[in-house]
Amino acid sequence: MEAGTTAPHVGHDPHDHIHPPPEGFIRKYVFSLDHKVIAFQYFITGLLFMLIAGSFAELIRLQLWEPNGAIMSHNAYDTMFTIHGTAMVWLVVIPLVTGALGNFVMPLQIGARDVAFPWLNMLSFWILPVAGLTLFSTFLAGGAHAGWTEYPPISLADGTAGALWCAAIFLVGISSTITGLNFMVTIIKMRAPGMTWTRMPLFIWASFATAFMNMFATVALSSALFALFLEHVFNVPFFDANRGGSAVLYEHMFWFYSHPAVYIFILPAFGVISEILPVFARKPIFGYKMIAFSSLAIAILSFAVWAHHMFPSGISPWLQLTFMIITYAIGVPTGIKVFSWIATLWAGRIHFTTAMLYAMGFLITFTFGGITGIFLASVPADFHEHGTYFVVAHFHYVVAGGALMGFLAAIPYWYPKATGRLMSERMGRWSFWLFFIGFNATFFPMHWLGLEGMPRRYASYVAFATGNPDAVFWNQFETVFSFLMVVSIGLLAWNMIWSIRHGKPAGINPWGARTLEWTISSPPPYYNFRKIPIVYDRPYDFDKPLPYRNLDNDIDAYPEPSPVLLRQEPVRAGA
Amino acid sequence: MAQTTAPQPQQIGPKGMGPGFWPYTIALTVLNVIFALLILFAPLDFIMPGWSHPVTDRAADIDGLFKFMSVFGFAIFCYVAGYVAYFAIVFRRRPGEPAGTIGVVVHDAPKLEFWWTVIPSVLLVILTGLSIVVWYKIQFGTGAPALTMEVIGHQFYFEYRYPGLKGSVYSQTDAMHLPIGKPVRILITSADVIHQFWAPEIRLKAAAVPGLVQNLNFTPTAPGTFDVACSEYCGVDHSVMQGKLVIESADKFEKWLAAQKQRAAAGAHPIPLARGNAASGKALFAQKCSACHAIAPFDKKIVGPGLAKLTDDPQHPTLVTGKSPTRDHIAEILENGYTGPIGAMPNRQANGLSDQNIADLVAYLVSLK
Amino acid sequence: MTEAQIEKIIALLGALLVGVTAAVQLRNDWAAKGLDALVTKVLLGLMAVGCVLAFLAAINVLGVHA
Amino acid sequence: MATAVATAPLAGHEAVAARYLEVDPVYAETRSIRLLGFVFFLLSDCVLFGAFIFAYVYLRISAPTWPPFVGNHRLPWFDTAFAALNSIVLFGSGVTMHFALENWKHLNRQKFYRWLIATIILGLGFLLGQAHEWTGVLRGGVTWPGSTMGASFFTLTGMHGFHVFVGVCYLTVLGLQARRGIYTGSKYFGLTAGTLYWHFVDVIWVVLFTLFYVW
Repeated sequence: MEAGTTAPHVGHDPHDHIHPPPEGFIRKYVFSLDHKVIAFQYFITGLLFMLIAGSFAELIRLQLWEPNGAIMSHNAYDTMFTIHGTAMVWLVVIPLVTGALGNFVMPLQIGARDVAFPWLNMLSFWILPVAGLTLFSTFLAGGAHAGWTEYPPISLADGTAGALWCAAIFLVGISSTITGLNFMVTIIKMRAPGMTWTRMPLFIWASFATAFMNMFATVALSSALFALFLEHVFNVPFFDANRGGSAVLYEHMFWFYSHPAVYIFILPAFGVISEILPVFARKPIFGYKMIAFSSLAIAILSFAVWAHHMFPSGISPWLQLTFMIITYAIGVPTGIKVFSWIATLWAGRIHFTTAMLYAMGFLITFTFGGITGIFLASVPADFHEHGTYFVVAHFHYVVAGGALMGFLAAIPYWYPKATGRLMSERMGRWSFWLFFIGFNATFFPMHWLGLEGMPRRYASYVAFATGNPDAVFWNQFETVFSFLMVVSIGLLAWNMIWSIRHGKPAGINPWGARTLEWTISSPPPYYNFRKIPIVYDRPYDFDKPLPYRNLDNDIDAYPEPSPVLLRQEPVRAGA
Repeated sequence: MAQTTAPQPQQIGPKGMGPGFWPYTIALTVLNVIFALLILFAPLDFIMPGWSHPVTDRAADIDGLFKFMSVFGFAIFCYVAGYVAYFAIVFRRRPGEPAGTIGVVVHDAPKLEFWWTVIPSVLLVILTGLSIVVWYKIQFGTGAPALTMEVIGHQFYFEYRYPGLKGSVYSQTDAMHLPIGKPVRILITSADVIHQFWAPEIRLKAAAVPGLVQNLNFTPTAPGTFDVACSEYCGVDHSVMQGKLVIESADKFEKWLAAQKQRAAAGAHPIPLARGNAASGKALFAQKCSACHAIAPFDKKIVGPGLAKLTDDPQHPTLVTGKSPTRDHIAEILENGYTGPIGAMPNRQANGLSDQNIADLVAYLVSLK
Repeated sequence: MTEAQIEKIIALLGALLVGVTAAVQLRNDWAAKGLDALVTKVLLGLMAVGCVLAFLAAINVLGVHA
Repeated sequence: MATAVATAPLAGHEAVAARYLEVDPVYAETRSIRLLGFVFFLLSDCVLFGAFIFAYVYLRISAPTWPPFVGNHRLPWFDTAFAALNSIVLFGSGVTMHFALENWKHLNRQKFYRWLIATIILGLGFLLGQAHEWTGVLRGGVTWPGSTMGASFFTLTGMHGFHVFVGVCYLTVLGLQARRGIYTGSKYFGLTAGTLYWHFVDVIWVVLFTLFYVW
């Protein structure tokens, strides 16, 4: 009550009411209601799952060292790619981009003290480790084999493991739905006074579109998996052709979620890029409204394109035509975003921080993934490319080169806010280049392997290698370079651990950024904002003073990157 | 609360678009034109050595579409990556620049935005139009088929059925044959799980979905022997679910079909089960059956059920076909294969079993107590 | 009178009563503002439609009648 | 009698609205947040039903005959007459719940409890009716694992029945909470949410009734 009364136009009392931080280890770090702590929980959990799913990826690559399968049985290989895909999609990327990043950044950027329903937020985090354990417990039941899409009827052969798989992903679906709902309400209702829709930072626009999809699409996934679970356990014939069911029905139900899912991955990354580019190019984002509205357009259109995953899978020709056209249409808003980002770079004063390197790497790899998406969206071309390594290459460019790269850009960018220390720029540059080179060298050759005829999910490719002897070379090439990504992620992890103790103190605003989270201390206090700030413009006008009133701290009206950064020195231990 | 005052930042910007912008743009454009000419007029297998030669009329259409898409795709990527790299170099912050400098403040350029929305849209409309043309040809463009054949996916082989041929042709033992110059319709379905029929050289693929018949229509144009692969995950041996496709002249095709008919007519004779040898059956089991079956109780499944105590386990008769598992019944499954609630098993042609092999296996299986 | 006929007559009368009441409530609440009032109006309206459907089913216009 | 409640000159909508908006701004703000969250929850619940309705429509349209054959036996249609009766029970409970909330808003506690109990009884009546309906359907040879018709019918009506059951429990708890004095004349968000949930359950049934009995 005490501080807020002095400020004019603060609005009403609830904004001045600050809860005391919780006491005790359990309330503080385990069952915490604080969005920042929950974000760290998501982050650590996601990274642990990434360790497992990533090591499966390396096992997959090692298996493909020889055409005949170098290290494991076909059965084991099938489990590897199934769990790799499942875990990467639902236990790594979605928790990281919505759970960790969204939870940490979103309430800070809209000037809120927490999300709308902190208790639900805690619940949706704690569902995740349970779901993860359930997923990995499929190994005890013989393993799930049918790929991350888990198409029946083949997935029904997995028995208990398949049912457990459904249960695990059903739980993740519940968790995502709750998060989406929570974020929707938070963004609609809890923005700081004066932050109108067109004054929101672009990350918030992206989070809003993501939350919208999370809330609606994920329930469809849960339904599909519920139906599959019923078929597993109670033999209910939704998908069994012998009793009138249809395997194609599952594909519809599954992709109705899983196409929006790829936008759930990528939109937060779009948001991150839209934040990082203007800060390090030191100029306003180009085409704010176009970027913001194209996020929404993508979110809405993404519900109407799912069947492009099913062109050869048994849908009528007229459906193929319709979905091809809508899929092409979604290329337009995506293109607008990319062009606007490039225009943001034009005539900037570009600082090559680690975050900026990742953001620019994102522009290149994501654009490439988007273009191969155009190839796959065309029905005739898809008839050739479907089910091959071309598809594998495409979605790794979009998910790893897009969503993950965006997330990797976000880590060095918001790390100082989260911990109060800057990460080592030198290690950061190394980890960027290792990742960028390793990533492209691993996935780029997959394009032509796929076009030449290498189908995906093959534990051995003897017949293909007989016809295309260079396939062995390229697979070994990919395997070697895929380990660069491992080194890069390891270095990143080490950088994060090292910098907690040895990183340079970050101060309130090391990057000279202008969104609200950079006006409070690093790490943010429990209540985020002692006084809720008032917003009277967009955060991107570098030539104008900061558009906020009522800030907690004394900060420059024209924030600049800290001198540490301007010299771009390698950060030394103990500095 | 009160923000400390700092001097207003100074904008640093280039004259025009930036040093060397237009020559660079022209260079990118020239690169694009060269690429476009190369890809439109050179054969694809010249650019990509492993690119398989199209052997049907539809495959050629798809390759044409692919070339156009490559031109557009390369152009977009070339400009995006090209300008990212160029701006990164030209507009980098120079060392020693005063602290407060910022880039040029531009929020919008409606004209530019209009064009970069319209041009990609037009490109996409063109690509959609081209795709629709090829799509139409694929779906409706092939005339009345001179040959209609069926492909049935099984775990883990393709079964081919030809009109007038009483038996089937199996992908493990024999190739699929198609005649040159005749419109073909391939009907595709599955007996168990979802498979996908694909030969890279014909470019088209279709999922074999249980309970659903899909079709592919085209006219083969060039001879040769090509790989057929299953491209939808279908189980443990998905990656060895391979076959061969032989495209040959209509005469040769007719000869091949006649030979198949003769072979089918000569088949069908009783198998001498009494002459079975359990010892060679055991060796054969290890070689042909042990990938899917263990010598274990019935419910210890690998792909198929465990086969210990085949004749005295009470679970067997109820779960298989209601018959008590006699020698004849085991032989029948080995001969015809099995498709049902507990899975699917290939038949003798698919497994490559001779009469004597079957007799040996039966002798071995009934000897397991 | 068969069981089905009795059921239909009760359904018919019930549909009239409930449908009319729902419609009246809808009219009364028409001026109410706020998200909850909006959602209530939509849901009440759909429920009135449901009553119409049940009514039509009860007089054998809709549905399959053995 | 029934319509007299809402038209009674207790207070207009404006007065009701003003009571919670102006008395306590903190409550007004948290209420609007919780209300939006609850409406979003109902919307996402729609998607759950929507997915299964899609499955049902897909299976029905792609089936060669409807009702389908199981072996040589063609499954019977569902019994429209009883379903119409049972629907009216559920719709009636929606109206009674509406009256209950209106009475609460207009500070008429006794009538609130009466209408709430009527709602709970009608809800339980609907569940009993569903149990009767299920036995009839099972007797007709339509089983859950037996056919797509049974699969979609039992899954969808089962999900809906579960929602009704949860709703009955929810309303009971709300009644008990109201007795303990948790809600006041200006702070009764729980009751609003319960009413919305109950209306939602009714409306889902409108769709299911149309799909299974009218189509």
